[in-house]
Amino acid sequence: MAMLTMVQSINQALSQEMARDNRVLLLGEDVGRDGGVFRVSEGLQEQFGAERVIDTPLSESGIVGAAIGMAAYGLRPVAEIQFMGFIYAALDQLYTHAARLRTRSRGRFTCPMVVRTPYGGGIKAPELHEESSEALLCHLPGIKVVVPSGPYNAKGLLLAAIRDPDPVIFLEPTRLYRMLREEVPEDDYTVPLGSARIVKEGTDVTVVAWGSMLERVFKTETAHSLEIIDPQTLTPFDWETLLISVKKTGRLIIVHEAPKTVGFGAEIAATVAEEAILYLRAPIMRVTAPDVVLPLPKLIDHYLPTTEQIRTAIDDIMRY
Amino acid sequence: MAMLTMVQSINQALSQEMARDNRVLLLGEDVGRDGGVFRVSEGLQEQFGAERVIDTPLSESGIVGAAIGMAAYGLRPVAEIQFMGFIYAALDQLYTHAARLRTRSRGRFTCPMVVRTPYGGGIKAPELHEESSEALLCHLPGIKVVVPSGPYNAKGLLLAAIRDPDPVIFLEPTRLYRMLREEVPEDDYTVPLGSARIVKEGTDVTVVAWGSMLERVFKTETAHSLEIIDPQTLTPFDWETLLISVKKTGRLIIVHEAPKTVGFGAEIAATVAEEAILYLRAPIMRVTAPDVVLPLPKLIDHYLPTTEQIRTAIDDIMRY
Amino acid sequence: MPDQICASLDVHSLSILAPDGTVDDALMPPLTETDIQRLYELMVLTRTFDQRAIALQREGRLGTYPPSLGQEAAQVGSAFVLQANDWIFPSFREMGVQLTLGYPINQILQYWAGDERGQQSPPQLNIFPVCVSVGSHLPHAVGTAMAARYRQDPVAVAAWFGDGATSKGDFHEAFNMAGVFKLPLVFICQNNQWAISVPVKGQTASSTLAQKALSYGFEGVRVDGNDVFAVYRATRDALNKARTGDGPTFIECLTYRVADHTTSDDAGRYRSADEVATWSARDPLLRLELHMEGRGIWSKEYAAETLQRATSDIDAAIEVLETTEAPDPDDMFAYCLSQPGQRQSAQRKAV
Amino acid sequence: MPDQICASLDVHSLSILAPDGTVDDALMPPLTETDIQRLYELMVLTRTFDQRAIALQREGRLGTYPPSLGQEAAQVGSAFVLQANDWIFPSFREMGVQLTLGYPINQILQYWAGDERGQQSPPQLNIFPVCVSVGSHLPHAVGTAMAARYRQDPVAVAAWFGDGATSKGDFHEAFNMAGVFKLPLVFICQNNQWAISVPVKGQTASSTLAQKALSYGFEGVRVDGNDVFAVYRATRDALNKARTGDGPTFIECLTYRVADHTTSDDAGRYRSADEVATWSARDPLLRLELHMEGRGIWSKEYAAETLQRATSDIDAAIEVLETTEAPDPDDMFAYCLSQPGQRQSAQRKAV
Ligand SMILES: Cc1ncc(C[n+]2csc(CCOP(=O)(O)OP(=O)(O)O)c2C)c(N)n1
Ligand SMILES: Cc1ncc(C[n+]2csc(CCOP(=O)(O)OP(=O)(O)O)c2C)c(N)n1
Ligand SMILES: [Mg+2]
Ligand SMILES: [Mg+2]
Repeated sequence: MAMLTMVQSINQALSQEMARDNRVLLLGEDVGRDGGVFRVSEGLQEQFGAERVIDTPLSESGIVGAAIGMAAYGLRPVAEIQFMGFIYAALDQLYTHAARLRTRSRGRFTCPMVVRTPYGGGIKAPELHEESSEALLCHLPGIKVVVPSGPYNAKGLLLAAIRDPDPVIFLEPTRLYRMLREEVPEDDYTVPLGSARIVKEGTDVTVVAWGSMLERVFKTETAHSLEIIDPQTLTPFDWETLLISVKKTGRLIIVHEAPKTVGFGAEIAATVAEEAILYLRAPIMRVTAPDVVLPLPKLIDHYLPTTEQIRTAIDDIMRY
Repeated sequence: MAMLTMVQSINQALSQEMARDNRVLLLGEDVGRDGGVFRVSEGLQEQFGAERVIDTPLSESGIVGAAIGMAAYGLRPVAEIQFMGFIYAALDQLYTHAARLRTRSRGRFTCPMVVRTPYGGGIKAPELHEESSEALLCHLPGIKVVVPSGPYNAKGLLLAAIRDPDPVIFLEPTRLYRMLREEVPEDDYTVPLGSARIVKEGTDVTVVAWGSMLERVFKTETAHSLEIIDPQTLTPFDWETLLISVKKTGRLIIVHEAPKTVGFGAEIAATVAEEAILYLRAPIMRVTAPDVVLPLPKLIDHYLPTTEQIRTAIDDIMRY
Repeated sequence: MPDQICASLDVHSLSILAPDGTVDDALMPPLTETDIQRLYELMVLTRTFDQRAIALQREGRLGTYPPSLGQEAAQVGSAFVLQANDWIFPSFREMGVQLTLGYPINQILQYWAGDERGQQSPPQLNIFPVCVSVGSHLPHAVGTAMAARYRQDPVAVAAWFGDGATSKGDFHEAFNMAGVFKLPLVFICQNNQWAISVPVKGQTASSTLAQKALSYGFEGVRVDGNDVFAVYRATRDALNKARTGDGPTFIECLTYRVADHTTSDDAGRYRSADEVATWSARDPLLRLELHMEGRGIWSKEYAAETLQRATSDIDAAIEVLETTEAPDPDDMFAYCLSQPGQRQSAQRKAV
Repeated sequence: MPDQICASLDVHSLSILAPDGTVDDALMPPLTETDIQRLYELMVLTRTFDQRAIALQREGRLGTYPPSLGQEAAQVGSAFVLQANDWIFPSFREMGVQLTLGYPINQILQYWAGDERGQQSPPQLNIFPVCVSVGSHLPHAVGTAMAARYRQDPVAVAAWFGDGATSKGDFHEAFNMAGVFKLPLVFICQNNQWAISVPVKGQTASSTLAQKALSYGFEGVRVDGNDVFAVYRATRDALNKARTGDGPTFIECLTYRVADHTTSDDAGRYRSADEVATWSARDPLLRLELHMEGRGIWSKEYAAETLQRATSDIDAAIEVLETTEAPDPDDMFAYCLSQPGQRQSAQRKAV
């Protein structure tokens, strides 16, 4: 099996799915001729033509809005927002329309589209290039939110997302794009949406982390036995897997790189505090960015959660 | 003292503050000649002129963006978004700019503006007229979010918001606009941002609710002793007041009309599960809308939290 | 260069049917008398529907409702040219468009009664849900046109919106993409001169809305929106262009919102009775009647019959509306996602 | 009506300085020789800065950097007319604008090194932070112009942006509001013909960008963006208009992005070397040198001196940059809100 980076595995997923299903097409800024600023769609315009790998004007709302129209018509558009920091202009289309089309038309029109976007910090890029605002996409019902954490699940989750009948936001952790290599089967496979993955079994503490924070949790050295969960999909969330784990370990730490307040970690903590509090031996801890504006590169390392902070949280929670 | 509705007390606050401070001006769709679709700015254009009570084109992003420019220049703009369901197109301006201007310019430019918008459900209006998406505004740092719950605090909070040096979103519970009357002093007074209000002291359960849900909590008949907290400001939140109360009662119910997942209730629950779990005698419960798209009027009563659901939660939590 | 004109751009305006009922023969499209009667009947249906809807709202049987009075020609005339397989993106005031295309009357009412089932377009029609968020449906029309072209389907796309919508960012992004991709798309603006209390002069400083198309490299035309033949002709030409791959067109129908913005509005607060009277006198229906009378295809009896038919169609629809069982709260879950997640499944049981 | 022209709209283009260095005397603005030398020196400074910034980036001392090579005339010529109390809204590639207005060189570098302190405009200037989110700063310019007018301050506002920005909704909403409120505002587009890999033809189907102003009821003009006199003249006229209450102007500077989009880009992937060579030959600096030489105000020595001065200014700035202490992580809290909330205060202690 080939050892691929995440850029390569996503590219492969797109290429294979386009070959398999002619309803799939790509649109976005610089996705065609240039192959995307991270080269995720490299070679696809040559392979499938400019009618299917579409360089659009610089119009985030228009891109997502057009994808909604395409999806309603019966295609399976995969739109790219060049960086997550530029998705804000498309939130109206996502909230007002993508999320509601099925409900509003009572199923007459649906919105099977994917919006891919590079996500997260740690690449020392200009402002708005390191956002992790997943929580904003998880609150309003009708959209699914997927965050891969490595080349293998990136391919399988993306194939599942494209085939899903609902709108899916696919957040690609930029820091991992070329950092990790994994064995990625050439074959067609999906990783189902809505299922978490227990990445490592353990007995002392359940640690939930997604995207590039999962890698950071793995890098954290500790003597304690961690049960590490990668949700893979934030909405719909796999509560069952999480609750079973927390009931077993009695301790929960959530790590995310977004600011703390109303981050997705809050939902995880709240759900556990509602449904499994009697099993807890310790407070639920969150290791997150502080509630400040994401800084430019010189300060970013003081903003993103560190292995040090994760270790401290583990040590703290084990004191209970 | 005059008994005023919330529409009247907000109108009075605007009028008095404009008379006091010539940096204050209003802008938005239909705020001038028409006095706002809810008549909140009635009479103000006559009083202060069309240069200060500005009817804008139908451009939510432009309205908020222009308010940012005015604020940076040194004015104190109060922008209106006609209904919260139309704020989504302005989120880019809020997230990318209003929230970050102070940080990005290291204090050289600031953004002392207020964005007012009718908020919440229960008025049997068309789609997008009953949204309660406060959580979306609480996650990204740099913005304050205020929710009045009656005519009295509406006036005092709005005056505080206009005088605040930071951007403030002011969410006006539409259902309460004319439902409640309270004594509202003609005088100038502020209700400070960032301070919760213990509306009713009690010993059994702490119930947190804001906006029009506070009214619903009050309407709920129960034999148990509730300590009812109205946060008034969601960000920055008055954690101290909440934690003291929860440590006293050992039980916490949060009521909000937004969907459950990553609603602001999640943050409250998570914080308590992190900082006061050892004081809890029961799971933290949330009474919220379900995680579905906000329905049209025929189904809205099945969507919004009811006194029945609140009572059930109280009964449930008292079983622990 | 040095100082020279690098672009010269003209905007045309079109009118065919004069207020006295006479037509410009050179421009009159080849409509049969049956066609003309059909146009008339649809305009009467639209107006009658409007009156009944307002009455129902007053009785508390509908929610807030946006009248279309005065815009019947601009709506019926433009929708009349479309085919069943075309894709239609209305804003919220285009009851005349829906009626022309045969959207079930009871469903239109059902929607305004606050029931999503009213938005479930029948399978033979591709009419998108009414879009309350002004202008935000225009990018969908763009995407649909891109999809139709990609599929090589012989489909055109038409989108309606108001003068207020021209101020929204999505209007711009959609128009621009339509131009870049030369899409089979017709944009139809109902310039009824008001966006709630904001007159079109407060909406934009451009002297026509039609000229906004020039920004995007395609044609814009202003038509007399109270002249059903001009609206018909402009839309027909635009659709022909769309169907033959010659790209999008922007049609500005200059008309007037004779009634209040909605049943919750009081237009007397912000505009003069004189202005309303002037425009009421330019009634599109009256003008068409004069024309038809001149041609001998209109009579008082025919008018009465037409009204009678409209009324009974609407009566029948109201009957259906009022005998339809209340929506099932479970539908909130059934239609949110293709399949509810773990959490929604639990919530679903609780409702 | 019936079928007639209801609007006739022209777009002008302007050029003064020919590639051979000669000027159109009728159009040449009354610049003193000192002015012209100052323009030249600022263009040299801009180009030298650009080269040094790229070199610093290669050495890892700056982050991603967007070169302005080829756009010096369009940037310096437009900024030259502004006054210290005017309000300036740059996009991210306008180093020439910042340098012309006297923004500290070390701060420009500091920003591209990833340090917010570089964005703290000195008190005597009103230069907004560089806006990376394309086009989203234009509404701020509108609001500022509204505020200045409300205050009756004799202030004009100028905003710069690229061809790509013209596709954004915020461009439209801002332009439209500027027209409606007839604001003292100049919009300056650097049409460098590329938005990363998308050529301007992929950005819009309109034949000029200038004509987009017609949608908003104000004037648009296209100038040769590699001709510093034309850019100067158009901006001067537009600012005069703004200052005398005659409303906004849109200036399209037709120029070319000679270098890669940023130091992370490889333009060779999407455009031909030929095209780049053609435009490199239209170098704005070369053209100005020829003109000045013809007038006897340029010599090799003067050029060398000018370059020397630019280099030493930049050297000094780099020195400041590199001896500036690292930013304090506490600044994240100090500048987020006027006062940290309860939660931030706790987090602040933890950093
Ligand atoms: C994005 C958005 N902002 C505000 C509103 C509130 N609103 C409803 S209709 C309307 C005016 C629309 O004017 P126009 O586009 O001319 O359509 P008309 O009502 O005249 O048919 C406004 C401001 C809305 N529905 N959507
Ligand atoms: C809203 C937004 N979308 C996407 C990007 C990514 N991006 C950065 S520059 C650029 C192209 C900008 O083109 P143009 O406006 O012509 O300016 P130029 O780079 O040519 O100076 C893009 C797409 C961005 N910064 N902002
Ligand atoms: Mg209108
Ligand atoms: Mg460009």
